Amino acid sequence: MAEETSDMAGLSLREASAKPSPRLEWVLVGLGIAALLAAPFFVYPIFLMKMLCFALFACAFNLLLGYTGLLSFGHATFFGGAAYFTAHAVKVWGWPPEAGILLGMAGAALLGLVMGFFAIRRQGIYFAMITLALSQMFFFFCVQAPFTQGEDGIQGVPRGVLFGVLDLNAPMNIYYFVLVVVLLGIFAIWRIVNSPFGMILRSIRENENRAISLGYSVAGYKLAAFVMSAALAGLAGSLKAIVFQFATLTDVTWQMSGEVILMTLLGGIGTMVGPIIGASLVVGLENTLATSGFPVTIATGLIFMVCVLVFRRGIVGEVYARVLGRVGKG
Amino acid sequence: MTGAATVPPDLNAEEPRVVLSARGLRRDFAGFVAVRNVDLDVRHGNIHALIGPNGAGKTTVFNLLTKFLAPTSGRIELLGHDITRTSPAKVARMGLVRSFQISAIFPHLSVLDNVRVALQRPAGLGIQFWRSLAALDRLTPRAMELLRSVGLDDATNRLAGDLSYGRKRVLEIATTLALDPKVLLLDEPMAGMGHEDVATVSALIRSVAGDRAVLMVEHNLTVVADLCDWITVMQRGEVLAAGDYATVSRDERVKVAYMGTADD
Amino acid sequence: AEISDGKVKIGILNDQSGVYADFGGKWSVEAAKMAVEDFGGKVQGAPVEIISADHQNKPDIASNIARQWYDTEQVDAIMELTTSSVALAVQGISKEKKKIDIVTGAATTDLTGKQCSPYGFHWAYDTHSQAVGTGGSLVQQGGDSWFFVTVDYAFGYSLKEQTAKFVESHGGKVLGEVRYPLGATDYSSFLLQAQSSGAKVIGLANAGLDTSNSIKQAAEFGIVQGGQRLAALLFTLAEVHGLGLQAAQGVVLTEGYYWDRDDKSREFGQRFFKRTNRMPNMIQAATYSAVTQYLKAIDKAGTDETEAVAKQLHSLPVDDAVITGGKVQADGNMVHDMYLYQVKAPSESSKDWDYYKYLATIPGKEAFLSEKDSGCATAAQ
Amino acid sequence: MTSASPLLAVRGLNAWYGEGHALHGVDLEVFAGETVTLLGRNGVGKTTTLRAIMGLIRRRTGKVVFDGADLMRLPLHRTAHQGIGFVPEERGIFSTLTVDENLVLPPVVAPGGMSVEEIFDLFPNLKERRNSPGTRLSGGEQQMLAIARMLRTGVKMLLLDEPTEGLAPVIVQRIGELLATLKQRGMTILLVEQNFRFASRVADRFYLMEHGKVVAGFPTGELADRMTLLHEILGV
Amino acid sequence: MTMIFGIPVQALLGQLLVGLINGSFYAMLSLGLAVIFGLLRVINFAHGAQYMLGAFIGYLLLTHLGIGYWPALVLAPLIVGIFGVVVERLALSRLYDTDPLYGLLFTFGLALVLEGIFRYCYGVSGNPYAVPPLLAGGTNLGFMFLPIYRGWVVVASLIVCFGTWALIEKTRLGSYLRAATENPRLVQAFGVNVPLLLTLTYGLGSALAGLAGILAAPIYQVSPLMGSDLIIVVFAVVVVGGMGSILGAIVTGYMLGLAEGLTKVFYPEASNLVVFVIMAIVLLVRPAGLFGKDA
Ligand SMILES: Nc1ncnc2c1ncn2[C@@H]1O[C@H](COP(=O)(O)OP(=O)(O)OP(=O)(O)O)[C@@H](O)[C@H]1O
Ligand SMILES: Nc1ncnc2c1ncn2[C@@H]1O[C@H](COP(=O)(O)OP(=O)(O)OP(=O)(O)O)[C@@H](O)[C@H]1O
Ligand SMILES: CC(C)C[C@H](N)C(=O)O
Ligand SMILES: [Mg+2]
Ligand SMILES: [Mg+2]
Repeated sequence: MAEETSDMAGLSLREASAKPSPRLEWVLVGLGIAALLAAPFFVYPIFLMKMLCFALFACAFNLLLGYTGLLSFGHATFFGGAAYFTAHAVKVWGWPPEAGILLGMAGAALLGLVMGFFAIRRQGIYFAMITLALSQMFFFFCVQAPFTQGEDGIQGVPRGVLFGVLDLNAPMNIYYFVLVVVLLGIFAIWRIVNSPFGMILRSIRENENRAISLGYSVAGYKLAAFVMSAALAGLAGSLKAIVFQFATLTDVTWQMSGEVILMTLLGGIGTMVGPIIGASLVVGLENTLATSGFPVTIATGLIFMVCVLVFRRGIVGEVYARVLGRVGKG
Repeated sequence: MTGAATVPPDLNAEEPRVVLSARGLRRDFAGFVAVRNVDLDVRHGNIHALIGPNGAGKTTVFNLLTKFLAPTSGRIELLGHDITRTSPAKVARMGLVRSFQISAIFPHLSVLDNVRVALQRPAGLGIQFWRSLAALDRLTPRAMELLRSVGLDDATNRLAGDLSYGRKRVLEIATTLALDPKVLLLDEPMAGMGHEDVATVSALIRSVAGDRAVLMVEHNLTVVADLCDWITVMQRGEVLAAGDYATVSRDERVKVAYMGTADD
Repeated sequence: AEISDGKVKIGILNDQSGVYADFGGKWSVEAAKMAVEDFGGKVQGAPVEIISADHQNKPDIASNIARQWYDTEQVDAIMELTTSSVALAVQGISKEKKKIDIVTGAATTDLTGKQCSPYGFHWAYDTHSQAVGTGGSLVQQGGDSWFFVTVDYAFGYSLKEQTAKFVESHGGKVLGEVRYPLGATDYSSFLLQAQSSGAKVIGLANAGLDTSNSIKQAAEFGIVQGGQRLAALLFTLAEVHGLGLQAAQGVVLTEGYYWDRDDKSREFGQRFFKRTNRMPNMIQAATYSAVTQYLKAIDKAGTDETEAVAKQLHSLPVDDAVITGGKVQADGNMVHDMYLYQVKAPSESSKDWDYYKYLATIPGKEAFLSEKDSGCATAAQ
Repeated sequence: MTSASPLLAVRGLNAWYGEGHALHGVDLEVFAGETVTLLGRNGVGKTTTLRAIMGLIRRRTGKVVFDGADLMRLPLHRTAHQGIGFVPEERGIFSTLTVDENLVLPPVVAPGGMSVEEIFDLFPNLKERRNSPGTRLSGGEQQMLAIARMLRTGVKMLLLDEPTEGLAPVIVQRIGELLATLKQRGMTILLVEQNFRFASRVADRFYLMEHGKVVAGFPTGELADRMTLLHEILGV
Repeated sequence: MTMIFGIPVQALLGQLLVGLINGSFYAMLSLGLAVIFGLLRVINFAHGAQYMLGAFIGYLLLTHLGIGYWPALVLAPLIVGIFGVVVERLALSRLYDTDPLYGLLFTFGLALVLEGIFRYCYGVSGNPYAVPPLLAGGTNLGFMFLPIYRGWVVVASLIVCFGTWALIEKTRLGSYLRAATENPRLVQAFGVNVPLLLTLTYGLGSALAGLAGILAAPIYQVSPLMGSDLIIVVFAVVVVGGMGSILGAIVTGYMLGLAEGLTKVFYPEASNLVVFVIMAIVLLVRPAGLFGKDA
């Protein structure tokens, strides 16, 4: 039953072994936040907000893949599901945006609980396939359920007034609102990863049987991580519904699940900034390619192949390894 | 609780109390009976050896006791509680901790973190996802102490996976001890160790056995003779003999089945 | 006369690589460019430019692009907008930004109904026109008992329900329905159920590859030879071409344009064919018409200011190389005649792209919902 | 093959695990028909030496010549065909194969190997369980199977990594006898062993390793004289 | 007429037969996946694309070179197999030392590229491929009209599936394959050319997908999208059967085809969910899958 870890296995899906020093990291984070604060004056805000939503989505996904070692191929369920819940609550029930977003998160957590319940029974590739299959079920549910408006999607969702005071229809208001929520979300992920709980997650990924024999209820931990990741992915989806004012089937397709993997892989699995960078690149690329006439799927596919073959650590992981690798090892 | 012991254990000062017991343990694998009718009593403060030829069922008994395998029939009690149907993690939390025959460590964590992970749960730091890692710093002194006691303090910051086989085993024992278990199950703790390490680990086991029970599978008879208070010999899934080393080693059946005719 | 920033810019936003890429795709972009050239490349002295983007069937990408086009690239109008989720999202944005959009590629009647916009227009077809066209007219042709094979989501239901309504109001009967989930690849089971119902017409309430596959498999199981008729509720020339006459023969469908209908349409079709090596379907042709009409409206208004152009679009009759006698309603729907066709057998086809046999004309007034019935709040005022 | 040139000659062998430099220039030679034991504390690189000789470690430099062939240049799957067999420390029994299938898995590389029947005579335990999945055997049984399956292939030389680890004394004894039999048949053996007593019974010569290098080599006859050194290095 | 739950028995038989036909495709595809997964530990996400490729090669051979169905039945799998060999040599072989998930991700990318290219060049509405004259038409079985071609698909898939199964479970080559599955380096150290084995296995698995594709061409539209819809269902089939179990993949393929066929009669809306529902139930009861070994 104890699966021996082959000592011939090379780099696996795990967090980057080389990391910058904490001080440097804080400086980088500070610079990043400053850039984001100033960004809407230079870059198109809608685009920035989309990027931020996907960045949070990718970070939430990375919480599971990078730090728990579970590759979910069904995260679109939480992202898109939460978008539907929020859109429905805000548009049909007339809820204020903050309540709608919380509902979306809660719904995503619940979906995560159900999907996780089945998926954590298996590991590795099996886990990926089960999540894929279950998310496909959810997709079919969304296609058929009346409240999602099927192919049309829930359109014209009002952005509303946050806490009754902040009018989200003003571009700068919504931008800074999204920025704050996304940063909070990413901070939460960072906290979880670098917490005693995160340490146990890591050890489970390393050697499940040993973790059990140390008295940890492995299934419980995995499920908890799964639900947290789902809830945060849901937060990203809810935000997106408010930003774009609609929720549609696109966000629950398996292609969306694939896209978030691409973002994480491209940026660097198991790094904090990687998924953010990956998300920005993918979102930017999709926008650029849309008007270039070059088929987007081909480009996406090629990036996948190149990433996997040439720089598996992702952009950030690769930078860490190149620039800081020798320092980090010592 | 369940009345197997007639006297409340702690009142009986003469015989150390039984902390782990098995009755009529049996396990079938697709028609093959790997363990049958095994009774076992492990006592507080004792080092108990389980020996026997290869394939006798020792590891299987370990797996049954720690609930990694479900017994086909029989009953297991830990500290007076029936654990026949309890989950392995629960059993571990109740104080029954094992090592594995194939070394079990967290290869990509540092040696220090390997031990700290084991210390986390008893210290109540298992689920704090909102606290910083610095919360674990208070575990470091204890972890260092454990590493020092097994001679791994020179490697605290190395990745555990980079240690040699023998030192991985030593690390594994250190993490096991970190849980301060009531009952410690060691599956061939000395396998693959150099002589020096064997001596260190023997001393270590002896020193920790004082206030807990140890059940170990071991082929190194010098170690067994030296360390163990009680020995159960298994053969073909059954208990062949039991007693202290002197008794068991004189047993003809044991000689034929296990010890062989060579020296020792 | 003033043209904002001295230029008229039209964005063609549609699916160029996804499941509906053949429906309009890059050929719609070609059609738009043709319209501009035919118009002389200039309106009110200002050059006209066509830009295009592939929304990949993702509403968020579409709305991102739409906003960017409107806000930073001085785009004056967006057209085509394949698939309903995208069309609705972009129409919402256009309404907010007070810009014109003309949808040719989406089917939902909501565009000119519940979610209509004073600046939003729907050209070509909608689920209603398809339902009336195929449902109503076929009953008159003797197909009075129906069985539906419906794709199980809103688009499928509305196609089926509207068609069933017309079948029944024309005196036909609906014998049954089987709803299959989106993404099915094998239809034989559903077709067998349809076959054993004994209905004279099997209505395919689906679109795209689903329809192609159902038709192909119906041929395999000898359903058309067995005397039943297949009515594809949303099917165009592009897909007939893809399927081939062998499999598609006998299918009945409704389109708003067919190249070989009259001299005018033949002339346009052949010019389009020279550019693209294929004949246009109703979506591509309608995109030509939409661009042409938009330019006419600017010309008439003397400005590209939205309110003025919208006003002209609402009042100008539509008469161009593609559409004859079209009229735009207050809800933004462009009402024009639709045609019922039957796909020819290979033996009947005498030349390339000779695919359809004419069955009937559905007058625009019947084909499309009137502005009173459409449910468009602004139109009702 | 004259006894003057060794069957296996290793010169300046270096090996790395990732960044970790595990072997720092190992030199050793084994002559045909000899049994040579590699001694050393845990982690000095004994296992690594055997794996580097076989080519199981990707990053290695130096010279390994076996029976006139340069093993450094051969792809892994060609090494065995030179007549060298490897029994790994972790045994490598296949769980999806039955005992029988495990036994006949390694291709025969030269004539002169034992037959399956002979092998079963030697290990009756295995015969009893020949249809069970390989890893359902106990640790000791698996060790026997791991050795047994190399005996069929007709290799000239065996690399054995701690064959007695985890084995009961009777079995250890049996394996000692087996090695003696093999030696009589002319098998060349390079053995890694922690069990010094066992090693001293079967070996003709010893090499002593420390820190990824061979630091001493001597025949069994000199064992008594070398006790102090061994004490120092092994703590025996 | 005898009825079962309000459905005439005859109609039911017809539906079961149709289910079995679809099961044939599931079986062939999940078999290929299982073979590849078994040895390479790669979830071949490109399997659907390779299936599509098989069909397209058939179509292109016919339209460009005038090569008909029967030669294509050999050529298409062969070409897809060679394509697989190239992919394995150039890319997958570099990934064996890494986490198996990278194989999944690589093939996912490959699937996107393949699909994208064909979409770009041939559009999405698909291309026709006619049933070969020899198998055209149908026979009336009394309870249904069975196109002869579909009967042929069932027969062909049975032959292919059980042939492959025998190859892997009953031959020496098979035992190499299984052993290499567990510890490729060691098997290689025994003197087996494992890299070659891996290459050929991926080629074989791909060829199986290609074969399924050319068999499917006369039934479905030859379209760039034909594979991506199917592949996820096939994944579920493989999970139900138990990954790595060859026999499991085959039997489950046919079984789920039948189950789906029945659902299409009684509750068609759920027919695409039934496989996933069964998967969920199986996971609850037997996490390792119906034929999987205890994990
Ligand atoms: N897979 C690996 N990755 C990194 N380092 C390794 C690996 N395996 C072994 N090492 C290191 O290489 C060195 C030599 O290890 P090796 O296993 O060869 O020692 P050994 O002499 O066989 O020890 P033992 O008696 O414990 O088996 C050790 O320092 C060990 O930490
Ligand atoms: N999961 C299993 N399925 C089938 N048989 C098994 C299984 N596990 C163990 N066995 C069989 O049960 C018997 C006892 O095995 P076990 O591993 O308990 O022996 P052991 O006493 O620990 O031997 P060793 O000292 O060699 O490790 C062996 O014959 C083994 O083949
Ligand atoms: C054929 C498609 C372009 C129709 C699309 N599904 C819609 O709802 O508009
Ligand atoms: Mg054991
Ligand atoms: Mg070793």
